[in-house]
Amino acid sequence: MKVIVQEGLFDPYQVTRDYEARCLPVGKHGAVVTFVGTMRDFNDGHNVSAMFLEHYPGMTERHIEAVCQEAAEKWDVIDALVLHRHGDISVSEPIVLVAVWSAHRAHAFDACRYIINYLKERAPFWKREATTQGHQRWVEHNTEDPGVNSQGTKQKTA
Amino acid sequence: MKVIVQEGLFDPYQVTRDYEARCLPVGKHGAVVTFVGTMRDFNDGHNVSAMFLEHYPGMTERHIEAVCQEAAEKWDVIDALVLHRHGDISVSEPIVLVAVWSAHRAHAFDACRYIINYLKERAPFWKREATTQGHQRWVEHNTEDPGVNSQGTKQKTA
Amino acid sequence: MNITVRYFANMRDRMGRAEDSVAVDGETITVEELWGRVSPQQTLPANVLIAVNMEYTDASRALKNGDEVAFFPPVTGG
Amino acid sequence: MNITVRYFANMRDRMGRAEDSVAVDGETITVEELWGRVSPQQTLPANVLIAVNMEYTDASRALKNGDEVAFFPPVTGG
Repeated sequence: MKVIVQEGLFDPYQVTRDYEARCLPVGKHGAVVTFVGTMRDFNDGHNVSAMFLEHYPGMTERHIEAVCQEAAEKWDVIDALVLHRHGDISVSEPIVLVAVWSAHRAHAFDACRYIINYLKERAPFWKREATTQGHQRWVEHNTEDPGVNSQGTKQKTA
Repeated sequence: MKVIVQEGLFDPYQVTRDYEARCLPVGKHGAVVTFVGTMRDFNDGHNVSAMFLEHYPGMTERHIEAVCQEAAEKWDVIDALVLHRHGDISVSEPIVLVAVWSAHRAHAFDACRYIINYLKERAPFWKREATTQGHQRWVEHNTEDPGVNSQGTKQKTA
Repeated sequence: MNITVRYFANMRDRMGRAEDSVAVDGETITVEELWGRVSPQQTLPANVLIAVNMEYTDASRALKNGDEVAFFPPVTGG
Repeated sequence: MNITVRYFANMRDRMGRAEDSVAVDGETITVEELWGRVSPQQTLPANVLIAVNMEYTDASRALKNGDEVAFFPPVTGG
């Protein structure tokens, strides 16, 4: 398992492919689930043009690693990779990648979702958005994922 | 939304990246969830060396498209891409890619999981495995995904 | 009327062919009766899936001229 | 004993500084008492998160020499 917190743009799909080629045993996983969080041009009713993401070096990595470890204890995880940016981020750029390899798809889905949910809850990052009106504001709270399948709840914001 | 059923190897991560660059509006999605199913070297207690995947041209595409459509009606899906191979497949090669773009991660996770679960249930594909002992056998049933978060159920096969 | 019948996976192996073209004299025929024409020796296996014109259906379905009927085992894709 | 205090995001803006180094004469001090030293004008805001040596904790936590205490708002990563 690997956790990377870095400044600067990355390609989540190339990172996933390269990590799999370098680190995963051949023929053991049957399922890979990736989550990529990207920067939208709107949030909480504001039009957003750019973002700065602050973190707490050391504590951030430690808490992401703890969340990955918890996921690996709950489900059959062969490997997991988390890459999270800090610093300046532009619209449409990736912010975070979570990739989970497992023998079974249910475990890969559950573990990937657990990692991103608890990373968002516990890893110390703070977003400061620049709106298109030229204002800067600290984002006060993240949107939530109920963490369960929300079939038929298209109206639910999550 | 796009559904491709093709013979021959593909790179699911490059396909996802290229599709996003070509087809997705900039800055509208905040979440991308991908599922990649790959060929393991074991299944149902057999060591497997290679596989042939038969399909029903026309019917297969139609039913994958219907599943994607259902997912888009249940959740906020900006776009979805499914690529499924047929023909000869070697160990560790990708078999299927499901990628879902949404504004919200809960919707992307739910829709991606729905598509792969119902694709496996309804899209006409049949696996014939070649075991390392030189036998060929039609796979009789797929493993199942209970379709719900199975937190704390590490022993459960899914 | 004419019905095209297709077999996939182990159903093709079992039938020894991939396809039949069946000419029916009468007015109507169900999928189950069609099966009796293409496989007189054996009743329709319980777990076989049936599609007519690429949509899932069951053995009681009445067929019309030009229909494409497919018999195949449970699917195992993905 | 010496305590390092760090502020992040809007807590750094509010304090007007990123870090304090606090020398404590007495035997023990809690996080809440430490806050009273670095911010005499204002009680600890209710939604502020506290970490000691990079682990989450609460205001009643007793500190020891060399501890690093951080005050920051709810996290918004991912």
